[in-house]
Amino acid sequence: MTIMTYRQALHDTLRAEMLRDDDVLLMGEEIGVFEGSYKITAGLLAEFGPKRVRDTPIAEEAFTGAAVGAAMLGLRPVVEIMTINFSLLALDQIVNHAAKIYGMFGGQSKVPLVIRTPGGGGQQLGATHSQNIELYYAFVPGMKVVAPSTPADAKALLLAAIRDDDPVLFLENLALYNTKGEVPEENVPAQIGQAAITRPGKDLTLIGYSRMAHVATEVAEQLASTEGIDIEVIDLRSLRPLDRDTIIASVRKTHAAVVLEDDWLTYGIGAEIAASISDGAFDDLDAPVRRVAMAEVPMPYAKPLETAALPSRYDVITAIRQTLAAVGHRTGKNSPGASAPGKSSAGSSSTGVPAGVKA
Amino acid sequence: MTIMTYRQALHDTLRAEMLRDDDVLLMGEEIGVFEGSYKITAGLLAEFGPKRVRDTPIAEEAFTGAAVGAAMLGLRPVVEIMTINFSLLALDQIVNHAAKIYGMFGGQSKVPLVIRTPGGGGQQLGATHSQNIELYYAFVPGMKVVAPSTPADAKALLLAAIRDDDPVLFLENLALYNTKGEVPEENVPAQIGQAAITRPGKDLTLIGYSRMAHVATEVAEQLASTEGIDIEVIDLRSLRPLDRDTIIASVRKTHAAVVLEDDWLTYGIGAEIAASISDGAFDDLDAPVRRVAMAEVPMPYAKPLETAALPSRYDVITAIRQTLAAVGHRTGKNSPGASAPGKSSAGSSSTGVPAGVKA
Amino acid sequence: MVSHTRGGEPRQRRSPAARGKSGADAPPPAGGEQLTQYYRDMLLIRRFEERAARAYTEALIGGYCHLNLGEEAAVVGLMAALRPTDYLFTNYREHGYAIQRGIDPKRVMAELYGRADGVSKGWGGSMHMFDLTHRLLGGYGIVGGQLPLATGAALAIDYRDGDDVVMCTMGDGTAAIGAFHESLNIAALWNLPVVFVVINNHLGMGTTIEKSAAEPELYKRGAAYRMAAARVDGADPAEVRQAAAVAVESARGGQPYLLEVMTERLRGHSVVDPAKYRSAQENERLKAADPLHTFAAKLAANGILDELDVEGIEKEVASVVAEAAAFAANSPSPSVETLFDYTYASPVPNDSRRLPGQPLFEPAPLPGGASA
Amino acid sequence: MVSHTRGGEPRQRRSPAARGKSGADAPPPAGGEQLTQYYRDMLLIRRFEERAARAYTEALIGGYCHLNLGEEAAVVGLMAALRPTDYLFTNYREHGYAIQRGIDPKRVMAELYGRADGVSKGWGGSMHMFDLTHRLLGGYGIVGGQLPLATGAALAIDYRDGDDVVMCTMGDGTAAIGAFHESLNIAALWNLPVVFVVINNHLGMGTTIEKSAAEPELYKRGAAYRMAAARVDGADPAEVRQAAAVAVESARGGQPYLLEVMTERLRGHSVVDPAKYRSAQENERLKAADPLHTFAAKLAANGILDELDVEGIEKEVASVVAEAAAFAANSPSPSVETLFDYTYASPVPNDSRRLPGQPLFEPAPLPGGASA
Ligand SMILES: Cc1ncc(C[n+]2csc(CCOP(=O)(O)OP(=O)(O)O)c2C)c(N)n1
Ligand SMILES: Cc1ncc(C[n+]2csc(CCOP(=O)(O)OP(=O)(O)O)c2C)c(N)n1
Ligand SMILES: [Mg+2]
Ligand SMILES: [Mg+2]
Repeated sequence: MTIMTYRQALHDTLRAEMLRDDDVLLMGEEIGVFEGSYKITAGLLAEFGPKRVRDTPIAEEAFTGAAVGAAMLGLRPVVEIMTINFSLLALDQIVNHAAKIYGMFGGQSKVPLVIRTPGGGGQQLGATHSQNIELYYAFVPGMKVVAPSTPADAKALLLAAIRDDDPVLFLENLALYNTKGEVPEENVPAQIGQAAITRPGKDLTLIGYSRMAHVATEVAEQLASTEGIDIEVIDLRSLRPLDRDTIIASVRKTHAAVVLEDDWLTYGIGAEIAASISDGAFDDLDAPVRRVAMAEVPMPYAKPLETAALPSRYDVITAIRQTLAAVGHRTGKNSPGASAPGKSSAGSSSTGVPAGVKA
Repeated sequence: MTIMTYRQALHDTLRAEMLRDDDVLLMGEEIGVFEGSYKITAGLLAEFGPKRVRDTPIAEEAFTGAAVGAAMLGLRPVVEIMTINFSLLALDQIVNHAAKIYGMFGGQSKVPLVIRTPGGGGQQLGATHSQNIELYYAFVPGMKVVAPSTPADAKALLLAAIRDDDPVLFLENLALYNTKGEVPEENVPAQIGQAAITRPGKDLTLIGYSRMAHVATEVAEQLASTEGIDIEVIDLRSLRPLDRDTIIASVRKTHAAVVLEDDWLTYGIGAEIAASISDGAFDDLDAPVRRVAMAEVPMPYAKPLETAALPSRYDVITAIRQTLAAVGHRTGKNSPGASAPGKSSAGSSSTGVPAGVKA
Repeated sequence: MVSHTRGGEPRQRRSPAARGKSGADAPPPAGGEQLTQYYRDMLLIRRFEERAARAYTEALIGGYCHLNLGEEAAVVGLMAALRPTDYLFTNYREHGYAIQRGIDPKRVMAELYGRADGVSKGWGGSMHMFDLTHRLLGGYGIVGGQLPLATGAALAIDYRDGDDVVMCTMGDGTAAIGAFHESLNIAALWNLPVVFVVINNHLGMGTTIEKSAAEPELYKRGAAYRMAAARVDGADPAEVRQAAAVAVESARGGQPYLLEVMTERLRGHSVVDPAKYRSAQENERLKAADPLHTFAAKLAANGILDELDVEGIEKEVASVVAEAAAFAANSPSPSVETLFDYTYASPVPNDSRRLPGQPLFEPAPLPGGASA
Repeated sequence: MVSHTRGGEPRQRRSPAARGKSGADAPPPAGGEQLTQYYRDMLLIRRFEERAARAYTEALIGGYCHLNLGEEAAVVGLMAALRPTDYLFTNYREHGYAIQRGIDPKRVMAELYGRADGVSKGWGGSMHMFDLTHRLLGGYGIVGGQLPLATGAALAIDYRDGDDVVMCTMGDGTAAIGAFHESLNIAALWNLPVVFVVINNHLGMGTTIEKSAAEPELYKRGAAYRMAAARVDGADPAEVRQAAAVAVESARGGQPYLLEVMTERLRGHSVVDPAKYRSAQENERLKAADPLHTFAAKLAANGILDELDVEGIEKEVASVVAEAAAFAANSPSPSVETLFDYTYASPVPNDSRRLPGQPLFEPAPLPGGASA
C-alpha cells in the first residue's frame, strides 16, 4: 500500500498498462505537449512518444470515433475528453457507434475502448462547464459506466476498463483529483458492475458515487462520532451495469435510504436508485427514499449562487435527519438507530395532508 | 371538432402558425422539396416559399444551432430533426446553447425555438434508428419537453410550443402519425407543464406519454369491459416540467401505479415517475410501482427479436394484473377494485423472501 | 475523364518497406475478360437489387432499404481497386459493396430478410452489413458516422505499420456534415492510409447537391486539408477502377485521398420513395444514361460482348439471385433466446436480461402461496 | 500584408437598397488621431487584462480566465470595422471585445468578479459576456459553439432584409471542429451576411496549428465553400481594420467572408497556464513582437505619438482600469433569491425551484406535531 492522490493513481495506471500492452494508446486534446488539462498524462508523451500519446485537434466527434474504429481493429485506445461537458460533441460516435457496433453486427466486432472524462461543479466554470451528464451514458445498453471515488478504485476500475472488451465511460471528477488514499502495489482489476459497502451500518443506507460517495463516507463518520448514528455507506462504483442487489440487501437491513448525486434531481441517476429501492425493498422501507442533488438551474458563475445550487454536507445531514425522523414517526421509535421490522400504517395515510406540495 | 390524423393536426397547426406570425419559419432536412421524411410539411414549401420553409444540408449541429441564433434575434424557428436518433449530433447546440443562453447571460436573451422530432421503434430500423432518448432533453433545466399522444394534443401543444419563449423539444412518434382523433377548430394552446387524466378510475393509476399513453387508454378500456377493472389513466404530456401533483393525487386515490415507457427501463423516464410516486405517495401505495419498458439491448433488426424487445399490450396487462395481485396480497382484499385506506404491514416485511432477485 | 487536385507533401513519408510500393500509378487498362467480368458483376448487383425491391413489396424485407441501382459501375470499379486485405467502411446503401467484397449473395439476401444466416445474423438488416473475413467493416445508417471509424481503422493499420488501406464511401449529401471535416483533417494531418470516396448522385433524399454544398465540386474540398483529390465519371467501371487504384496506392504510401465518383440514382432514395420530385424528362435522361446499358453498348461496340454472351450472363445472374432469395426464405429467424447475447462482449454481473413484461424484482409470494 | 482568395458569385445577389452598398472597398487609411485612439484602445485592453490577471491571483475572479494579451491590435482593428448595429459572437477570450464594443469596463470587470452589476449580472463570468444594446451576442465557452449561432443570427437579419452584419470570431484550433465546416457551408450556401474571423495565435492550449490543421493556412479553407477569404497581420490595428472592413462590406453585400488574423498569445492559454511548453527563445521572440510596442514605435517614428502622449495615455488608462476594479469590488453579489429566476423566460407550472437540501415533497407532519 502507498498513499497517493487520485490523479497519481490514474497516471500510474495508464503508464503501467501502456508498459504491459503495446496496443494501449492515449488520444485526446492537449494530453501530450500540454501534459493534460488536469495533468493526468504528465510525462507520458516524453516516455512513450507521439505514436502512443496523441495530441488530437479539437474534434471530439472524430477523434473519439477514430478511437472506436481503431478499437474495432484490436487496439485498446484510452481517450481523454477534457470535461464531460464536451463529450456531447462525441455523443453520436459513443452512443450510436461504440455502444451499438457489437450488437448491431451480430457480435462480430468488439470495441475495447475507454473514455476518461471528468465531471464536476463548484469551480465557477458556469452553465456549460459544470454539468454532470453521466446519465447520458449510464442509460445506454452496450455501454459500461464506472465512477471511482477513491485512488484505489481509480486504479482498480481503470485496469478493469482498459482490459474490458466493451466501451467503458470512465467518470472522473475535478474535485477528486487531489484527494489522497491508500493504493495497493499489485495491479488487480476491479469487477465492473459491482457496488461496494464502504461503511457498514444499521440505521440508514447512504448511497453515492464519484465525489458524492466521498462526501457520504465523511458525513457518515461525522454523524457516527457526533450523534451515534450508524450509517451504512454504499459506493455505487458502477453506474452501468447497476448493482441493485447490494443496494436492496442493505436497505432491507436499515429500512431507510438517502441517495446523493451531483447531477440534477429530476430524471437524474438518483431517480433509478430511489425507484429500485422503493420497488425491491417496498415492504422494508420505513420512510420515503430521499434524494440530495443539484438545484435544477443552468449553473451560475457567481460563487454564492453556485454554492447554493450545489449539494453540501449540511444538505446531506439535513436529509439524513429528516429521513430518520420520518422513520421514527412511522415506527413510533425515536432513537435514530431504530430499525422497525417493517412499515406500520400508524397515522400514515390517515393523516390527510395533501401530497405533492413543493418545498 | 373534426376527425383527423396526428400528422394532419401537426401539418395544419404549422400552417396556421405560419399564417398568423411571419416570424415563424421551418428548417430541416428534406422538409421542402421532399415534403418531409414523414410528410408533416407536405405542401408548405409551395405555399410559403423557400425563405420560410428551408431545406437544410445534412448538418444537424449547424442548422439546429442556426435556429437557436435566429431565435436569439427574435425569429420563432420550428426545426424538424428527422428522427430523435439524429438529434445526438445537435445535442451540444441544444443542451449547451439553446438551454443555457437565457440563464448563462442573466436573462438577457430568449430562445423561442421548437425542435420537432419523432421517436419510435417497431419499424425494424435497427439499433441506431430505434431509440427513445427524450430523457436527454427532459433531464436539462432550461429545456421544455412535451410529448403529445393524440391529434388534439399534437395541435394544442404545438401551438403552445411555438408561442413559448423557451426552447421546446416537441416529441412525436412514428407509430402515432396515422392515428386519428377529434381536433377542435379553435387554436387554443395547451398549458405546458401539466399532465392530463385521460380516464378517471379508482383501482390503479396507469401512466404513460406519447405512444404509451395511447396504449394505456386502450388497455384501460379493454380491462374495464372485460374484467371490470377501473383504471385511471394519466397522460404526462409534458416531461419537463413534470406534473408530479397530478400523478401523486391520483395514486393517493388508487394506491397502485404502473408506468409505461418506450425507452430503456434503467435510468429511463419511468424511473423518475416511479421514484416520485414512491416518495410523494409513500403512505398510500399498496404495491411497488411497476415499470414496463424496452428490453435493454441494442435493438435488433429481425422482427421476432424486435417484437420481443418492445413493450406489448400483453406486457402491460401482465404488469397491471401482478400489481393488483400484490395490492390484494397486502390489503387482504382480492377484488381488483379493492382500495385499502393505506399500507398495512400485514405479512409484508415478515415475509422474508430475499429481494433483489432478477426475473 | 478525371479532374485532379494535388495534395501537399506527406509530412512523414513512410518507408516503402513499411507501406508497400507507394504512390503507384494506375494499373494497365483492363482487358476484354476483365471488362466482361465487370459487366457480369454490375448485372448481378442490378438483378439482386431488383429482387430486393420485390421482396420488400412482399414484406419479406422491413425497415429502410436503399438500393445501388444506377451505381453498379461505381461499386464494381471501386471494389476492383482494393486488395482482399484492404478494409471497407460504407453507408446504408451497401448491398452491392457487400457482394463485390466477395460475400455470398445468399448471406446478403438473408440479412435483408432478417435471418440467422445473414451476414450480421439478422441483427443489422439492409443498412448494417458486416463481415470481418471479407473486411467489410460495416454499413452505417447515421450519415457520416462511418468517417471517424474509417479514420481510426487507418490509424490502427498505421500504428502497426501494416500496408493495408481503408476505403470509406459516402454520399454527396454527407459531405456537409461535421464528421467529414473533422475526419479528413485528422487523416491528412496524420498521413493515414485511407481513401474517402464520395458517391455523388447529386441527391440527398430529394435535396440536390447545389442546395447542400456551397462548393458542389466536392473533390475540391480535399484542398482544405492538402489532400490529393480527383473526380471521375462513375458510369464506366474500368475508369472508376483506374481512378480508385491511384487513390488507393496514394493512401498506401501515406497520402490519404479524396475521390469523387459521379453517378446517378435510378430510383427513389429508398424503395418506398416514389421520387415525385423528379420530372418526367429527368427520368428520361436517367434511362438513357443507365450505366448498365451504356457499358454493355461500349463492350458490344468493341466486339467484347455479343447478344449471346449477354443472354448467357443474364441466365447465370438470374440463377444466382434466385438461389439467394430461396436461401434467405429458408433461413430461420434468429432465436429470441439470443436477444441478450450481444449487449456486451465481456460478460458482466448485473447486466439486465429482462423482457418488457418481466418485473424488476420477483414479486413477494402471496400469503397461502397463491401466485400473482 | 494581406493574402486573398476569391469567393464564388453570390447565388442570390441582394439589392443594394436592401443590403446597403455592397462589396465596398477598404476605407481610407486612418489618420493620426484615429491611430492614436487605436493605441489608447490597445493599451486599455492591455492594462485591463493585466489587472484581471492580478485580481485572479487575489481570488477576486474565479473559474477559467482567458486574456487578450498580445491580441490587442486584432481586437481593436476588428471592432473598428463594425457599425454599432452590427452583431458580434465571440468565444471565451472576449474581455477586450466587450470593451471595444463600447461596454463600460466597469461592467466588464464586475462580471469577472461575479457581481450583480456585471454585463451578465454575474451569471456568466469571464467566458460569458453578453450585452444586447452593444450587440455583443455572447462569449461562448464551448469551442466552435458560437459559429452555428452566428450563422443563425445572420439568417435572421437576412430573413428581415436588414443590412446589419454578424461578425463571429474564433481561435485557430477551432477551425478543426465540425461546426466550422457545417456553419461556413450553410452561410455560403444561403449568402448570409456573416464574417468568420479566425484569430490565429498558432496555439490551441499548447498544441500548435501545424499539429491541429492539415492546411495551416486557415483562410484557404474558404475555398471549400466558395467563400472569399484573406489573411492579415494582426500586429497593426489599422491593417486589421482595413482587411476587416473589406470582409464586413462583402458580407453586407451577401457574400460571407473568412478572415484570418495572425496574432501572438503573450502568456499562457489561461491565467493559470505557466506555458512551460514554450522555449525561452520563443518567449524572447514574443517580447520583441509585442504589438503594443511595435505599434507605439511605428506611431513615434511617424511623429504621431511622443513620450509625453504615451505617458498621458498611460495615466488615462490606469485610472479607467482602477475605477473598473473599484466598481467591481463594490458591486454586490447577485442575491441567492434570484437562483431560480433565469431557468425559463416563459413562466411554467411545476418548474423545480428546490434547493439541494429541500425534500421533493413536504414530509408528513409528525404525530403530536413535533417537526422533523
Ligand atoms: C445524421 C443523419 N441525418 C439524417 C439522416 C437521414 N438520411 C438518411 S440518408 C440521407 C440522405 C443522404 O444523402 P447522400 O449522402 O447523398 O447519400 P445517398 O443516399 O444519396 O447515397 C438522410 C438525410 C441520417 N440517416 N443520419
Ligand atoms: C468542444 C470543446 N472542446 C474542448 C474545449 C477546451 N478548450 C478550451 S479553449 C481550447 C483551445 C482553443 O484554441 P483556439 O481555438 O486556438 O483558441 P485560443 O484559446 O487560442 O484563442 C480548448 C481545447 C472546449 N472548451 N470545448
Ligand atoms: Mg447522394
Ligand atoms: Mg489559438
